[in-house]
Amino acid sequence: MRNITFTQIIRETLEAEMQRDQTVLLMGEDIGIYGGAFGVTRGLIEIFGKERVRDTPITEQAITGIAIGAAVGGQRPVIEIMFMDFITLAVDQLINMAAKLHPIYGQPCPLVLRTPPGAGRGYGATHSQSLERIFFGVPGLKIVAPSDAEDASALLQGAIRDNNPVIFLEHKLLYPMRFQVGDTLPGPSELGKAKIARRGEDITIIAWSYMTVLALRAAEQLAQEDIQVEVVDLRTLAPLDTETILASVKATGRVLIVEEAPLTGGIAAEIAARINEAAFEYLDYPVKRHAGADLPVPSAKNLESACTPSLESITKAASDLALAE
Amino acid sequence: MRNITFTQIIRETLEAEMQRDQTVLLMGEDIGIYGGAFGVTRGLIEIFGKERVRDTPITEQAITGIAIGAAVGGQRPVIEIMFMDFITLAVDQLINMAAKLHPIYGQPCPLVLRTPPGAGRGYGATHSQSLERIFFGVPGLKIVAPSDAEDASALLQGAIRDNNPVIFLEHKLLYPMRFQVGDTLPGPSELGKAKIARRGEDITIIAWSYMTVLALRAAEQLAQEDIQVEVVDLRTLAPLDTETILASVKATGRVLIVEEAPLTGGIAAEIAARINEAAFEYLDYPVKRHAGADLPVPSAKNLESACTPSLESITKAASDLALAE
Amino acid sequence: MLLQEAYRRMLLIRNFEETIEKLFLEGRVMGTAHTCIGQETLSVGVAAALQPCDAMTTTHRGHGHFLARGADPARAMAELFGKSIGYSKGRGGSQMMMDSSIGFYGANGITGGSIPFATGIALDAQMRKTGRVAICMFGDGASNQGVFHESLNMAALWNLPILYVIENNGYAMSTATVRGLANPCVADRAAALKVPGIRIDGNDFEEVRECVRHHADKARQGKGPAVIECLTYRLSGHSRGDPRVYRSREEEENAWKKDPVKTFEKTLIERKIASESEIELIQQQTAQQIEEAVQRCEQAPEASLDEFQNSLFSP
Amino acid sequence: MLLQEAYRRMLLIRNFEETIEKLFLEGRVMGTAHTCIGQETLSVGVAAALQPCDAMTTTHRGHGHFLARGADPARAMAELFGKSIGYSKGRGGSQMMMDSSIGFYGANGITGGSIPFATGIALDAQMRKTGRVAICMFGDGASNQGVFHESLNMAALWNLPILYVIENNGYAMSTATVRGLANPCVADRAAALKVPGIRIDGNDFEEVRECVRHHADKARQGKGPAVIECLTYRLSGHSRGDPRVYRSREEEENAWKKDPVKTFEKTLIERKIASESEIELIQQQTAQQIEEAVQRCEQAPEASLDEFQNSLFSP
Ligand SMILES: Cc1ncc(C[n+]2csc(CCOP(=O)(O)OP(=O)(O)O)c2C)c(N)n1
Ligand SMILES: Cc1ncc(C[n+]2csc(CCOP(=O)(O)OP(=O)(O)O)c2C)c(N)n1
Ligand SMILES: [Mg+2]
Ligand SMILES: [Mg+2]
Repeated sequence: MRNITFTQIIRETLEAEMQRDQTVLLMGEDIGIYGGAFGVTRGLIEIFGKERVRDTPITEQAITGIAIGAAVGGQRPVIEIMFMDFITLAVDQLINMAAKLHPIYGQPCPLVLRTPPGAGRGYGATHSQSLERIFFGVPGLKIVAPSDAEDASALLQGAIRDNNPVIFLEHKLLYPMRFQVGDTLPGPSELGKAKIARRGEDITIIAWSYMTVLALRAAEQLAQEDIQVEVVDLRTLAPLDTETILASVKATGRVLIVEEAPLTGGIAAEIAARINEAAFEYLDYPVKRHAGADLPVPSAKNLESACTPSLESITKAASDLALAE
Repeated sequence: MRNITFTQIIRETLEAEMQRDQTVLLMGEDIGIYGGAFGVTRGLIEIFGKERVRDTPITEQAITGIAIGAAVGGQRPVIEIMFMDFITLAVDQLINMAAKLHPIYGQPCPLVLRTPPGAGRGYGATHSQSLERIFFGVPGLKIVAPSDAEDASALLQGAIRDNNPVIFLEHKLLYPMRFQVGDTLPGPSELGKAKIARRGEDITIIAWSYMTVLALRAAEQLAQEDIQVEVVDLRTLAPLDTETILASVKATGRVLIVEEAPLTGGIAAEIAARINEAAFEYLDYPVKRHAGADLPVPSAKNLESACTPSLESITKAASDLALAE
Repeated sequence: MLLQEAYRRMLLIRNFEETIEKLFLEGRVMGTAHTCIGQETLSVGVAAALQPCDAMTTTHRGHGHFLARGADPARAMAELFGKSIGYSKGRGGSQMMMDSSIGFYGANGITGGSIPFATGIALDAQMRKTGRVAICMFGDGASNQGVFHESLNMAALWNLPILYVIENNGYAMSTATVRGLANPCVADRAAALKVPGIRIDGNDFEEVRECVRHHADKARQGKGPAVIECLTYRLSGHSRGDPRVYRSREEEENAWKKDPVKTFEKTLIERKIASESEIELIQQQTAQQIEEAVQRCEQAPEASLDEFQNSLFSP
Repeated sequence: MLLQEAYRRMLLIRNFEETIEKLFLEGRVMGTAHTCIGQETLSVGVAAALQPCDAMTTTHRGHGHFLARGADPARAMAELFGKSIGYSKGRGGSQMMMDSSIGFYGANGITGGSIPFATGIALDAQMRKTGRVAICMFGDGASNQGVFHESLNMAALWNLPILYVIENNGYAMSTATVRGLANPCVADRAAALKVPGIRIDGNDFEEVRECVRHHADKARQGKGPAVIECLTYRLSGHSRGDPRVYRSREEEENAWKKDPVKTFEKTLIERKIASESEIELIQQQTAQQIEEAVQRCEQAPEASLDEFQNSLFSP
């Protein structure tokens, strides 16, 4: 076992995949000598050269479109969009091109787009958004959002080997976090499977990405108050693993869905709707969503904390729900 | 009273607003002499000249960004994005700029973006999408989606006079439809109010835009089978009029939400979630969503119909729900 | 490509497009289509310059390019009929078909959408050293989309084997080139990025073929991208139902007098490459080919919903 | 603007930026910031050329432009402290502030995001005949975003009163201009659209001022847009915590030797526009002004959640 950061395992995974497969190609702004804004690709240009670790101009739309073309041509590009907020510039290429290639044109498109969502660093409204909802439900796109290092590695391998466009979320608060991992990297995981990150019978918390980290901490706190929380870590948002969700909800009868982004129109709404459709009679209590405020992410620390789910707010929401009559 | 098309009333409303307010400015591709791809602005360039009815190059991102700047400068721009599918190119400007202007910078941004969503004409996967979900829940954006001519006029006036960015949906199947309207245009409507388009006690159908048209027709058919359907026409998606929704649902206890776009991650999910959160105990039966297939919109007629809610499929879904034990 | 064969393809395209316009009028096909009448020699001129391995992308107005590269007209037309034999199994329609086996990487309904895509194909060609050149066809209107400049910059920085071939046909829908482009010479934009920019007569088959061949060869040798602006004229309306209020009938008539397919035909006869009777035979053959294509489309089974539902993701 | 006043503003900016870097190191402010050390004379040169009614937009690196236009340093700095007195009431941070009352239409965290925005402000100016010129400041890196070309094309077509002023500071984050731009001369891009494109020494205050004034006057007279590329150098790192591995310390030292603020100071003394003691006085005054700004920030109330929650929509 070793103790390494999320950043480190992503980097090792990229390196291993690039060693394994000559067609894995990295592209993005300042990913070469700078190593990426969050340092994830640091050192890779020295190993693989500037052809396979391509610094690009600041052109999110073209980066994405070029990667799609390269994927159809025969590469397995892994691109980095420096902050998820900038993916807004690539929406056309992702929705109108990447997502249509297989179902309409019959063309595989093995593309991975890595990008960090999330607030918590005071970066302000255009560097802190969690915009996975834009792509959630777009037929033809997959979305992966791991919350720990082993999963991140296995799923990144799975994403790179998948023949479909995958948006791979690396929450910026995960990067510096340390995790216990095996001495060698795990094997690739198939996309689309949630996992029970913690067992419990009183209430289910459903979360993904950094919110799972907070949910697990909340569960620990609540265990001391004798509330046993089951935490479902979605890991993949699209396709969504409804089966695992329903099994947990049917067992506990109470469910809290945690989402960092604003409440309205979030992914939590879809999860809630599916639970209500398929497990209505198992529910002791209406499904609860705990999400960000319906406001842009502000930069001031006090505002930012107030507008985003926190350990305290999740713990309280879960406890309220567990104890509700 | 007179009988005119949806296209006609939009055109008259634009003309009236431009007469009333010198700062109302139209911009878009081929909106001048061509009159827009759907003919909505036909004739306006002759009345107002090419300064106020501006043909633009094919540059959705810049059109939107320029309109945002003009709005902050002092105009009230109304831009046309020829098909809603092309709004994907303007996502950055709408989400990262328009939506942030008031809450972060404190600047009003009186912008209206008119665009036609919707399938039904065999135009294929990049000319048929209903992409309002991309903007639904983005704090700072309003979304209007009328289903009849009077509302369209009143809401378009409301949108133009609103000091916030508004996405105004004109479903392409509505354009040629005829409606009974008053001899003069209605006054402006405030955004954010749903309406009960038809009263009924057995079941509530919630819909917007063209789906309301189908819902009303379904309700008529079901009335003959003695199923009394209440139809809530949302008209405005953001802000969402939860109050009107809940009042209707509490009265009928059964609710079907109809959405043209793919089921997963749709606006119907949010509506369902809100109903479950606030009216759980009033429900006789789990909330039902009836939506498009989780597939891109195909062009072949048979596929397209099978993938989109139709009069038949809505009638059946409503009837099943009304009769369910 | 022999000149007779080139002529056959031009005629095939012309016939295909006219047939489609008729089918729309008769209500026998659905959706929309953008025909390339007047631009056929350009399509064939480009195709004639390419190697089989080369990759071409196109736009909403792509039938001509596809047929020029050797597409089966029945399978292309079947997309308009929404039939299962279509290149996209009836799912795509006129604007969304692809056949990578003949180096045709697709039509695209988003104006400008295929520009970075083609650039990516060129990137793959460079990485895998396949000797392939990517040919990215698009219009004067599309050249205004910012993604053209983004892509061209990267192609130039990285020396990618790609040609951006602009069909400047005078209009983007109703917008005359001079009203859409501050500088109506698209080739000038290349200079801004130190890329060769060439402007040629797009209706001259041989000029197009030679120019494309020359620059494709250079690109193949690792000398990077070029922008080739081909001047042409769209004789048809923008799409079905276009009332063409933005230009005069007189202008159109004058353009018809210079119909490039007719001009090419005359050249063949003058140069004695084909006799009048050979020309006539080709005309009959293509007419029959198109007629058979229509029949095949009508007899073909409808698009399959089942198959479509199972096709969302690639295995 | 008198030259002494220009110097005062340059110093104010330098001081502001250095103070912010210190505050970050000390952990007293949060988030991020991009300082413009080395580009101060450029900011002030542009501002000195403008009329009060003119509108300026900027980027992530905008403190200098804002202060040059007369912003209150305490209110600008308060955005970094997240305090209620900030220009965005603490909600925006370094990259999101605006004060239209002094013609400053905002910093913007999206590289290139303000380019169409500024163009729209120019469109409004033209429509309402306000005599205003829009000045759109951005970097060499941002010039690669396609929206620049889209916007420039429209500005040119419509003859809008706007200047695109590019601060070519040699780098976009870690990417040297020659690695990001196929043609590292941004001004050349203007020619592609038949817009005047001028390249000047951005560190020469008077050259900047004269050039901007000249083209602003032309724009004001209805003669349309221009692109002005100002060559400069970012002496600071890209943002806090930038290890600057992409350039040598030697390169930086050489650049510091040509520090434009120091150069300007020397010129003032040489030309006897200010004496050494006057310079010293200005230095003291600006240092004190910044110190007071920090104090005001620290004493100011926190950003108000209540107010923020009620501010989503404009009434
Ligand atoms: C992003 C986008 N914007 C607008 C359109 C609508 N549209 C389709 S073709 C066209 C004109 C294209 O002009 P040009 O590039 O010159 O090609 P041409 O039609 O002349 O072949 C327009 C505006 C579209 N399909 N996609
Ligand atoms: C759309 C977008 N892409 C990337 C970034 C990250 N980023 C911020 S500044 C910057 C470099 C900008 O370079 P340049 O335009 O030359 O301005 P400079 O920093 O040199 O002042 C980058 C890549 C961003 N903020 N927005
Ligand atoms: Mg054209
Ligand atoms: Mg720079």
